[in-house]
Amino acid sequence: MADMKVNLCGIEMDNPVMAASGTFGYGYEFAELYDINILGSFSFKGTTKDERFGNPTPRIAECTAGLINSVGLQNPGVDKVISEELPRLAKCFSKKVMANVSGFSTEEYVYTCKKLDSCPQVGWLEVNVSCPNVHGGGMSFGTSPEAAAEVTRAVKAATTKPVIIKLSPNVTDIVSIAKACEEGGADGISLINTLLGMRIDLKTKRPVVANRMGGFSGSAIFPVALRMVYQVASAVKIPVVGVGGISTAEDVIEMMLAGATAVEVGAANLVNPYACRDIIEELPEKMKKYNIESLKSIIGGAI
Amino acid sequence: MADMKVNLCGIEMDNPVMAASGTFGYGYEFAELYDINILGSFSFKGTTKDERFGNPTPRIAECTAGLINSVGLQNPGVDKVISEELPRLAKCFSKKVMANVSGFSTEEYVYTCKKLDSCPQVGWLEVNVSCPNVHGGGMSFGTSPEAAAEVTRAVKAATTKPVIIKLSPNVTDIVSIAKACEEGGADGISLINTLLGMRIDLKTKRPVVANRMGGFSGSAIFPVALRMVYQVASAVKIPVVGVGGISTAEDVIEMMLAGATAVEVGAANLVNPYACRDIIEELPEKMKKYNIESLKSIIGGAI
Amino acid sequence: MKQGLFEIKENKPVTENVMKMKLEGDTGAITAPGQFVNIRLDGLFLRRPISVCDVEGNILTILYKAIGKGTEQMQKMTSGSLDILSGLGNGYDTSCSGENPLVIGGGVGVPPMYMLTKKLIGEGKKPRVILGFNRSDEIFYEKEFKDLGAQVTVTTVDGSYGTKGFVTDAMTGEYSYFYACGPEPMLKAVYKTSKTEGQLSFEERMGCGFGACMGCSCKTVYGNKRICKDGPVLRKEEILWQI
Amino acid sequence: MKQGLFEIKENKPVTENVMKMKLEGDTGAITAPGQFVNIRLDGLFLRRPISVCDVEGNILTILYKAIGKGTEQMQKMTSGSLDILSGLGNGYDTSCSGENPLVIGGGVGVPPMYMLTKKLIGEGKKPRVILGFNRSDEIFYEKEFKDLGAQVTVTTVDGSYGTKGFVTDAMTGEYSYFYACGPEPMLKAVYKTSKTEGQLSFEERMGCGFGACMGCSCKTVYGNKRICKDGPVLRKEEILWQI
Ligand SMILES: Cc1cc2nc3c(=O)[nH]c(=O)nc-3n(C[C@H](O)[C@H](O)[C@H](O)COP(=O)(O)OP(=O)(O)OC[C@H]3O[C@@H](n4cnc5c(N)ncnc54)[C@H](O)[C@@H]3O)c2cc1C
Ligand SMILES: Cc1cc2nc3c(=O)[nH]c(=O)nc-3n(C[C@H](O)[C@H](O)[C@H](O)COP(=O)(O)OP(=O)(O)OC[C@H]3O[C@@H](n4cnc5c(N)ncnc54)[C@H](O)[C@@H]3O)c2cc1C
Ligand SMILES: Cc1cc2nc3c(=O)[nH]c(=O)nc-3n(C[C@H](O)[C@H](O)[C@H](O)COP(=O)(O)O)c2cc1C
Ligand SMILES: Cc1cc2nc3c(=O)[nH]c(=O)nc-3n(C[C@H](O)[C@H](O)[C@H](O)COP(=O)(O)O)c2cc1C
Ligand code: FES
Ligand code: FES
Repeated sequence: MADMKVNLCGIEMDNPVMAASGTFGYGYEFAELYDINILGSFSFKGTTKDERFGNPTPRIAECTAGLINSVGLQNPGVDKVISEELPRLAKCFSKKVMANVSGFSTEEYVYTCKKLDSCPQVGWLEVNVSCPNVHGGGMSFGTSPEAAAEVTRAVKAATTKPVIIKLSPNVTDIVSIAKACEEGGADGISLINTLLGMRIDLKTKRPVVANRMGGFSGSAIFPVALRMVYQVASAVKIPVVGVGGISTAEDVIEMMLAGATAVEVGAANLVNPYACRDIIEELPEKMKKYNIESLKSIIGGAI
Repeated sequence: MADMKVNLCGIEMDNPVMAASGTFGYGYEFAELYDINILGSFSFKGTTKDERFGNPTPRIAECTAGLINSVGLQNPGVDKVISEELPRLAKCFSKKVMANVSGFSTEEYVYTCKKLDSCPQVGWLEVNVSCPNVHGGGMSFGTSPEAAAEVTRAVKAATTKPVIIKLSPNVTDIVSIAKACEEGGADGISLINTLLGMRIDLKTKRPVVANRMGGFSGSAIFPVALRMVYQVASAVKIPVVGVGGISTAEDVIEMMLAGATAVEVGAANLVNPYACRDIIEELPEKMKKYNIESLKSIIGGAI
Repeated sequence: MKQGLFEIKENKPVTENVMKMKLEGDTGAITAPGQFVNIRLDGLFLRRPISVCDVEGNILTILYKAIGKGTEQMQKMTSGSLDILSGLGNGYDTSCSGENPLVIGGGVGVPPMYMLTKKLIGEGKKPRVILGFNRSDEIFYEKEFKDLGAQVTVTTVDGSYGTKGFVTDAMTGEYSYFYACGPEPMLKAVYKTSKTEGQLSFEERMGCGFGACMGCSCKTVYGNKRICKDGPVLRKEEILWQI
Repeated sequence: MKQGLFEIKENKPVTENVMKMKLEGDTGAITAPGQFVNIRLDGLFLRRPISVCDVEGNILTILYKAIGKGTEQMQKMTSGSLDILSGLGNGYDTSCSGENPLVIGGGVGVPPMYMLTKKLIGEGKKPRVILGFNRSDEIFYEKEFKDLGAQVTVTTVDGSYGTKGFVTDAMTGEYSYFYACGPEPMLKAVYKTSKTEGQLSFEERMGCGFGACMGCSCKTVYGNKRICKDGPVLRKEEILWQI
């Protein structure tokens, strides 16, 4: 029997397949289609201290093998997430969920993480450091090792659950940032968030998304994500969650060989709402094809 | 009549379509198939001071909508390029060609550029600053504004032809690097070179390319290239050459709207050897479709 | 919402650029007029949202205008099957229509009004239908609406057929309620001209089409809504115009 | 080199995983045995290089093993046409073969040896052919080579058919020259065992297949060569083994 179990920061998972933040809402839409308890887990929509509408529309642009989104972290704010979304989620998902957190200052990150830390449903805190740092000149927290480490330390000091820092790929040196997070006490690293991309509408001759640029993801970015997972997994001792362009069971295996302990499936959910289910169902067959008895055993196998 | 003429750093071009360095050799293979004088121009294979075999094979990995190459700047060295390749090229190409130059130290860049500067066939020097800086700790010249500016200044001081600096996309802040080059005296900026990517072979469980990682290019990277062209064209006054994922006439128009004065077609040539010809032939029809009378007039139109 | 394969049974032009496609498959998830389907196409990453024009048993009819990569690809299809997510969106609520609702469709906003009109008539109501086009050669489905037994007014901007002007120029007389679908400027004009409550259907670029990505959000009086899941139909009273 | 559409005329298994495909198109660019074609497939970025097995008029025959995405896609095709770059590579030079050349093919290295053998026989030479496989159920084209009039020895690693062992175990007797194609370990063994000059055909992952990208380079006694353009056939004397 194919052994798909993995352990992410102390939490046992039936399989390494999670849905990525922002592409799975709070799970309800998918729960209408299949029992989402088959997932290893999922990371819910990026949560901030206050409610956010996000960016103006249009927010979506199509690309070859991917899409650009400029949703801009629309969410009801942490209080409503805890009072409304999590109880509703409890009805269709009985496993630990990953709480994805964003903020525009270290204090905001701490505030939101602290609140979510007290929710028994939450297994991991996934801290997305791709947001612009309003107190730090607008560059994102995730583009400097110092800023990323600072957020990590602050969140770790205020919480008890495993803290996974989610990194932006739009940097010169991903390894130095990941290492800074590790030194700051991170329990894991997840990567990658979206690549900054853009499309222009030839008819209107204007950018397709209202915000001009946005986050590019989907199968097109897989080689970049895989490379960064490989680089980071080679350099840190904490587990790495591989994200970016995954849409098949073979992609999952490739990511794990590159060093991922678990993976997240993003854009693929949007075009094939059964993507995660299909991948999980296909995994045993592909494991057999490539002579893999246990997924745990292949983590970092290509390093 | 569709007016496709553009002027790149003082040189008139019949159309903005060039072939990108490393994907067109010295043009001969394509000249067997069609008259390559229909091109605006092309950038020949990256040239270094000394002959290079490049990296071990396998050097190629397939990706969704693209490929990874780790050729590693194989070339016969600048002297042979001048004594053998350029005379042979003269027989099938009568326009100015773009000389793509690489180096591992500022002195090497200067040495090679100086030699090519004396060739009447060469119209522009395209200085690829993606190579690791052996004297500067191994990070590529193109990842720091200072190193990029230094190479620019040194090459400019030693040459007379327009110098176009070709930037790597694997950086946090492409604009600061482009601006540093502009301040260093660059006559133009071309971007992007390949994204650093990787693939792993599920059968062998090892990286597909011998060098483990390589340069990822092809249609998959178009949104990243377009974004960087837009950002740089918005920030500098010198012309920008748009490269990355272009495979259709519509891609050319989109790149020009983002701010490109001319474009380079790379990976597309490898899978469709007629790619550049097809694009040039298709341009007038697409210009008509999108109500464009002159390509010159749309440069930066979406900014 | 359901995902399934639908077989192409027919794909014919109704004007130069507008095609009518009949598809056979499991239509069980389609519960209201004004809902849409989301169609996966070869080589294109995102699905294409198209309104349900009609459902009869397991036959789904859609009408679409070929305007870009996806719809042009569809235009060329003669057979085969399509991967479709069906039963998306809220659709129109006919319970509040009153006796004499006004049904207004403009351009590619016409298709969903067909199934709506059919339903209203089925419920014993007497809808008046206004169909707006630019020119006479762009008109489609006038006969089909008439065959349902509806009173139909066609408007053309250039006056080449029917009433000259916009759909709003035909919004005369008494009506109990209104339903509208069409380009945003039309919807805004209808909103302003209308003398009753009503429902309007909106378009937005979509990532998923079923509520997962927040790609299609809009602000309303009742908070943020997703056009794809909480819409595409909004009630007049809740609309906050962005521009 | 020529680019063109070739129509699939036949696509049949010759063993469990090896298929024979006949294609109709402009074969004019194919000038020597040992050349290859590069096939574009839907949804795959890179073309797939496959050796020419035979050319008769405008019919091109290839034999390929289904081992991955591209070849598995080809395996399923029953009709339609393929975008093919033909006439790639240098091919074997038969002018130096002498009277009794040895022709050695292993596994999917067998196909190009068919056209080579045909040419040698056409030139009045008496080639002896060694075809190497792992097991009896992997053998293909033995009869076809015999039908050309060649003397054929089949080797199987497990001894389930023909001579037990590797192709090198059958490289006995006198021969004037040798030609080989097969997996790299086989080529190396043939190189070491051979008592004459010869030509060997290599494989490498390719970007373009026609000399433009330097993706497939190797070092030789005569400098750097591109497997796709200056090869795939190299002469024994120039080979520098990498491993
Ligand atoms: C709820 C809804 C119902 C619709 N119903 C119909 C209908 O019944 N008949 C019809 O002809 N059209 C309808 N449309 C518009 C239709 O979705 C677009 O014309 C179609 O997506 C264009 O795709 P394309 O590939 O041809 O164009 P491209 O311009 O190549 O598409 C590029 C991207 O933009 C998106 N896009 C382009 N135009 C629109 C648009 N107007 N609305 C949303 N996304 C767009 C595409 O989906 C795709 O993601 C509807 C749109 C929505 C949101
Ligand atoms: C000059 C030449 C002639 C060949 N002739 C034949 C032939 O006659 N019959 C036959 O069955 N096979 C032949 N091969 C091998 C054949 O090219 C590969 O089996 C095929 O490309 C595999 O593609 P895939 O998509 O099925 O496999 P995948 O593993 O999915 O392919 C992934 C990538 O790796 C490349 N690749 C995989 N294996 C090889 C290989 N062995 N050599 C080069 N590239 C490879 C593919 O082209 C593709 O780019 C030849 C190879 C070369 C270089
Ligand atoms: C519509 C959309 C919304 C997203 N929202 C978030 C978010 O709120 N927080 C976050 O950390 N990542 C967010 N992401 C990034 C994804 O979680 C993921 O890192 C990225 O899309 C790469 O994976 P993919 O290629 O599988 O999509 C979002 C992505 C998409 C497409
Ligand atoms: C096989 C190959 C070799 C390349 N060699 C060079 C090179 O020598 N010098 C250089 O500046 N860029 C080189 N590039 C980068 C291309 O010129 C181009 O910048 C990049 O591939 C992005 O364009 P594309 O997506 O159209 O391929 C090479 C790219 C490929 C695919
Ligand atoms: S399109 Fe994804 S939520 Fe509406
Ligand atoms: S594969 Fe491109 S040069 Fe050989």
